[in-house]
Amino acid sequence: MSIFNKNFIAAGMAGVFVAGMAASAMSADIRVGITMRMISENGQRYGQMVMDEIDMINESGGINGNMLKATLMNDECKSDKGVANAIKLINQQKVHILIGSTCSSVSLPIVDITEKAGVPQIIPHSTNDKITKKGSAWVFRVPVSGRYYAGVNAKYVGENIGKKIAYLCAADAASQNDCDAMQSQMKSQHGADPAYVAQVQEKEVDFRTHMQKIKSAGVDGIMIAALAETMARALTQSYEAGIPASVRRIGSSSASNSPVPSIAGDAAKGVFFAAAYAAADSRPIARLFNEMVKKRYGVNSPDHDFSQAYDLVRITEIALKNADLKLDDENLAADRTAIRDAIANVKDYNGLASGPISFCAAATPQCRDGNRTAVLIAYTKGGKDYKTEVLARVTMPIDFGL
Amino acid sequence: MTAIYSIFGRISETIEKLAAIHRLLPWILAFALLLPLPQILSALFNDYYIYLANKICIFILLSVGLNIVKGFCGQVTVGHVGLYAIGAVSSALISLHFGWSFWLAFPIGILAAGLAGIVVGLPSVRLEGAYLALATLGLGESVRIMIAVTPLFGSSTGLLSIPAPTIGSFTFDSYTNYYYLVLAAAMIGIYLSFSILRSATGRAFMAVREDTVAAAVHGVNVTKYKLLAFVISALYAGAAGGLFAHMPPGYIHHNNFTIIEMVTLLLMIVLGGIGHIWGGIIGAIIVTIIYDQTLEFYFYQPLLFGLTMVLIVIFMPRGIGGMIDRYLATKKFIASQEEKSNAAS
Amino acid sequence: MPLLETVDLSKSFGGLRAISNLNINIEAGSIHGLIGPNGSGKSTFFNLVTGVYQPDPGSKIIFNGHDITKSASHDIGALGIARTFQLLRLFSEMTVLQNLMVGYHTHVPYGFMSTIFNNSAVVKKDAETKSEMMELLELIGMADYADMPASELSGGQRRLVALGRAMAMRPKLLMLDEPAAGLSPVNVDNLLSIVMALKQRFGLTVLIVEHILKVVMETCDTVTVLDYGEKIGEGSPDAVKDDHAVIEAYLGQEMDDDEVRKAFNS
Amino acid sequence: MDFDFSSLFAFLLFGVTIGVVYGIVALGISLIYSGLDIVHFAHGEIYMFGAFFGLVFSHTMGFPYPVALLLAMVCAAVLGMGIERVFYRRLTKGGGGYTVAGMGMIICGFGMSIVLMNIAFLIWGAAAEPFPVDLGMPFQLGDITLPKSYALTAVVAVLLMAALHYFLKKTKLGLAVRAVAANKDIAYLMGINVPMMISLIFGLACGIAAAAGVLIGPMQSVQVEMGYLMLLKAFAAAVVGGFGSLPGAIAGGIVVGIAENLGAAYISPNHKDIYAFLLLILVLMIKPSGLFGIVARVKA
Repeated sequence: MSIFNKNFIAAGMAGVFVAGMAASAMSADIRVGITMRMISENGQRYGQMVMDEIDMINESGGINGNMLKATLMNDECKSDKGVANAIKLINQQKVHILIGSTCSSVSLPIVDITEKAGVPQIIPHSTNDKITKKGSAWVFRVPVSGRYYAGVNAKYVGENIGKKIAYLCAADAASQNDCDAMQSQMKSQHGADPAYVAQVQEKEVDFRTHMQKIKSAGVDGIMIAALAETMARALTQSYEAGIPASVRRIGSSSASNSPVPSIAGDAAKGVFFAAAYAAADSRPIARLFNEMVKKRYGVNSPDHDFSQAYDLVRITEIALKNADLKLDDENLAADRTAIRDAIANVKDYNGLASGPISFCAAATPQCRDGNRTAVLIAYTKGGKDYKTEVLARVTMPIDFGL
Repeated sequence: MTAIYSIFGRISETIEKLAAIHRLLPWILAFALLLPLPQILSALFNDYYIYLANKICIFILLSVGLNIVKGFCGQVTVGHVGLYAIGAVSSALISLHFGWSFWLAFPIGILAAGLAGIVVGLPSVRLEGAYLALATLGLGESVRIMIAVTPLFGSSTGLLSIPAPTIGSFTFDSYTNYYYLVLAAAMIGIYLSFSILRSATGRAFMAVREDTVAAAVHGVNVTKYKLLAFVISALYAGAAGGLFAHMPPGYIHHNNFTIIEMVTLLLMIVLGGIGHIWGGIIGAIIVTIIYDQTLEFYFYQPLLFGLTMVLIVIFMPRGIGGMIDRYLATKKFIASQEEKSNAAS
Repeated sequence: MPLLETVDLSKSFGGLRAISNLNINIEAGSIHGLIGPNGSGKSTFFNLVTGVYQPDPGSKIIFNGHDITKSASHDIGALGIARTFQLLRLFSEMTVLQNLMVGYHTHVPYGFMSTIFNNSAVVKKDAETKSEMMELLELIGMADYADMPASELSGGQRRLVALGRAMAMRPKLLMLDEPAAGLSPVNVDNLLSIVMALKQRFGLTVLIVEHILKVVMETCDTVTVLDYGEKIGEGSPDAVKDDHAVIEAYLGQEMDDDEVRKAFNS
Repeated sequence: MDFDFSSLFAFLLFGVTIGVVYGIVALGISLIYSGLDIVHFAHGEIYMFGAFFGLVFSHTMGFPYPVALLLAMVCAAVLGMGIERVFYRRLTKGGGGYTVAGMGMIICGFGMSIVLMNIAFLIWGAAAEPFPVDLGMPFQLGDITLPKSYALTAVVAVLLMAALHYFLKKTKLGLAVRAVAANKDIAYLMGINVPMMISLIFGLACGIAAAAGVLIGPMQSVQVEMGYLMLLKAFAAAVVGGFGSLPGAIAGGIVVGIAENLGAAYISPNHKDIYAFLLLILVLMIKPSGLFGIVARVKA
């Protein structure tokens, strides 16, 4: 099984950027609802990016002459708020499509809401497996599912680092999922049991006890699965505890978020992780994107949550263009169905994501986890002006991890 | 302002008149009046407000319960969300793992919360004021952490797909249908709180709040009533938790039970009137509505809430309920004085 | 047989002995006075009898044939001992009527469960209690203030409410802790006549702690004098008045007979 | 896991070093409690503000670390005094003197904590800020590496406690503070400026909290949400050491720190935060005067 086929994709996106057709005679608004976690600075930027991109679509004439009307709401990564937002957007704003959410624990209940209401939901950031395993026909995931990340990570770790791995897992949905999947992948791919496992609070600040134990366990690598700031603290403390750099630090997918290198500083050097997008990507579209994010939001190397937010808007744009929309009150349900089917028809979208994104009609994870390409990235330099390198790029088999 | 006051005065007079005919009459009437609310809301606004009505009913259960232990019995507890969480998780677990129906899981969840209420209440036997606040804060937060780190209780992903209650072929799976359930629960909860608080039990609670020594000397078993208040409020919290867990989309997560939720609850009873029989109800309705209306100011909203709380405690310690009471009492007093002077002249 | 009997009653706070080996018998139907200078242990005695403090080992308190030495306050209250407090300790946020209804607590004819399952009976019985309490308020002349919060009453009215609250317990023994403190002479007379009326009507036994000696001398059948937690004299008011030890303890030695007489009658 | 003494020693050391920080925050909480009868539920946010002040002074303005520490303490003290003066004083006076039964003050403290947290959020945002301070190479104790920042924390904690002790026991102002703590009415009659002393107590306590914030910055980075958990741990520390006792606060902090580290090491790492709460509840239930029994008065 050669999953390391290193297919560097350099396809342009010119077609995607072509402006929409001339405005049709009758124009109405396509309503877009967005609920995202906007309590962190980057969280706010992701939301802003979605809004900005939608504005730009409108400025260039909208979609088939129809303007997009977006409503952005904050769910603070709390499921009850996310649910309230989704219901409000669906019933009050009568949105045609719902974008959200950032956190897996918020996306999970919203899947049920959109399924019942019959509203297409497209997920920008959540990686938890269960989101698509629920079997809703209305949900689409732009990021890479956690199951793929684990496979890539485990393969690389087992072959290049070693089999004695310690795990520190934070108690948020994405990290927990990454951590569990990684452990089961290490078991199934390499027959390796974890050398040390500890679950810590979502915002744990003191890891020294764990680090001391890991140090005396003499491991080959440490997997730290946590949200960015927690991970950064753990990384710093792993060096403070005197665990040498020869023990590789493996991050969960949130390691790509910029707070990790900027808070951890030198401790971020050598950390590697799987993500959907590498800022070190050499494709022209990636270079352009990096430039744009830097200019607009002042972020040096955008993490994959930026690229996913961007890809999401582009995919939505394509789908909305292809959908036959009436955009009046009587046809709301029909329009929603049309948009859903149009998203399901998006095939081989080549954007910022490291591989093509394709959806299909069946309500299965195979169809709805559209992005299967993970890229392995390592930090070569920490601090505010961090640098990354791409170790490998892998497209996983569609059934992997099910 | 006076208009609002007099409306409340009118309402309370009408209620008293109705209650004179039959004590359940006002309740039945209120229930009948509130029953078509989803249809009205749907027609006037949209279905989102039905969801909000559901939320309000659940919050009423929570804040009425909290008001009993805190406002009436004077026990400073800040662990109420922990009990709410216990009710939610146990009810959800029973229907998820054993496949039992809501009608079995829900009472068991309430009972579990009630038992936990005894545990939370035990410190109150020895501790008062700030110490009790610390102990209950610790207990409440421990519950949340236990849920957050135990895979059985949902851990990081939360508990998914908790089934909606059914009666025969009727399923409470839409917010309109679920509203009938939570409305009934909230009405029963309010009714029970009224009967408890207006009986000897309620007077004993207040006596314990005012002066434990004097209460004991006058025959009130202080320990028993403190524990009773905790257990009653825990039962309320458990009921609210169970209803929250089974409410569509049937999902609970440990971050629904944080200190922020506790502060919101506190705001409800403080705003509504701590120790006022209507306090929890008024507070739950107003806070939920204001909360929804200020959603757009998400960065300033918590600031607004915190500041409101501080200012109310300082300038309006009896809350809205207390203000209305004072107005009604003044009016009554003026009327009686006028009567007297009329009789004299 | 005395209604209340204490045997070797002692209480120490740390090293300080507030009450030591006190033997007091209070006969049923009597009015018993308890006097003594400040810090002589009068209030401590009250607190021991009503279970607010636990007495030292070896003490014994017997009320109406029951050993109540280790009983909890609320049980003692249920047996029929009612008391007032020096600082009143009214339930100030509650109305006057509610204060009295708390006093009636031990006689409430329904349990907690019936408040939930049989509310109509509760409402009916509460209405009965209410009218009973209103009668009591009439007796003490506070019926007009029934719905007023206790915190808004004047000092004299508050004393009456405290008395009413104690009477609502339907006690056998009523213990009054300085009932006349801070009252004007007119109010004192009023209060005493109310107490006497209540005693007659309900067949009470009354124990009074009082600083105003006139009150004690005029109303009591028996007077016990305490000093430093010990009994230094007991007998009829007249006997006590002439007891030299009492006068010394109470007033110091330098007073002549005239001054003593003045002090006891003013 | 095999038992070895080197690890045990390491866990104890970790417990002590983090426990001292709990202790410093608890010191302020105890000071406010013994002086004003207030349990200050917004103290965690003062600590967080202190950390941000330190960050601003040391990184944005470029002051040396010790200077930034002092400046942050002063700023937090001023902030604390302002809050006390504007909000709490009305409440404590309205409640009849400075003894408050609790409810209003506790709710007000909660509200204040939300307010402060969101003000900080609006100023500095939610992202964690790194607070790197170069103190040189870490100490090497056999197998254990101990960064100097931890040692510095312990030193500052001891210094703070000693200074506070000296201030309260040996200076005239300290005597006035103690008089106010003992009885406000009598202190007032003796000609002590009670309101000013109360401001002083509050300011001192807030300054101390800020010191803890600046000290922990380099270890854990600075974040808007850092106050809440610290507050809970500091409460546990204060209660374990005996609420209102100053040496007890530091000792209690160390006990809490050791308990949670040993618990995480030998019982279950998942429940690390619960151990502090368990200790808090156990102590409250069994011996509310604290483990060391230093405190004479327990006010319930």
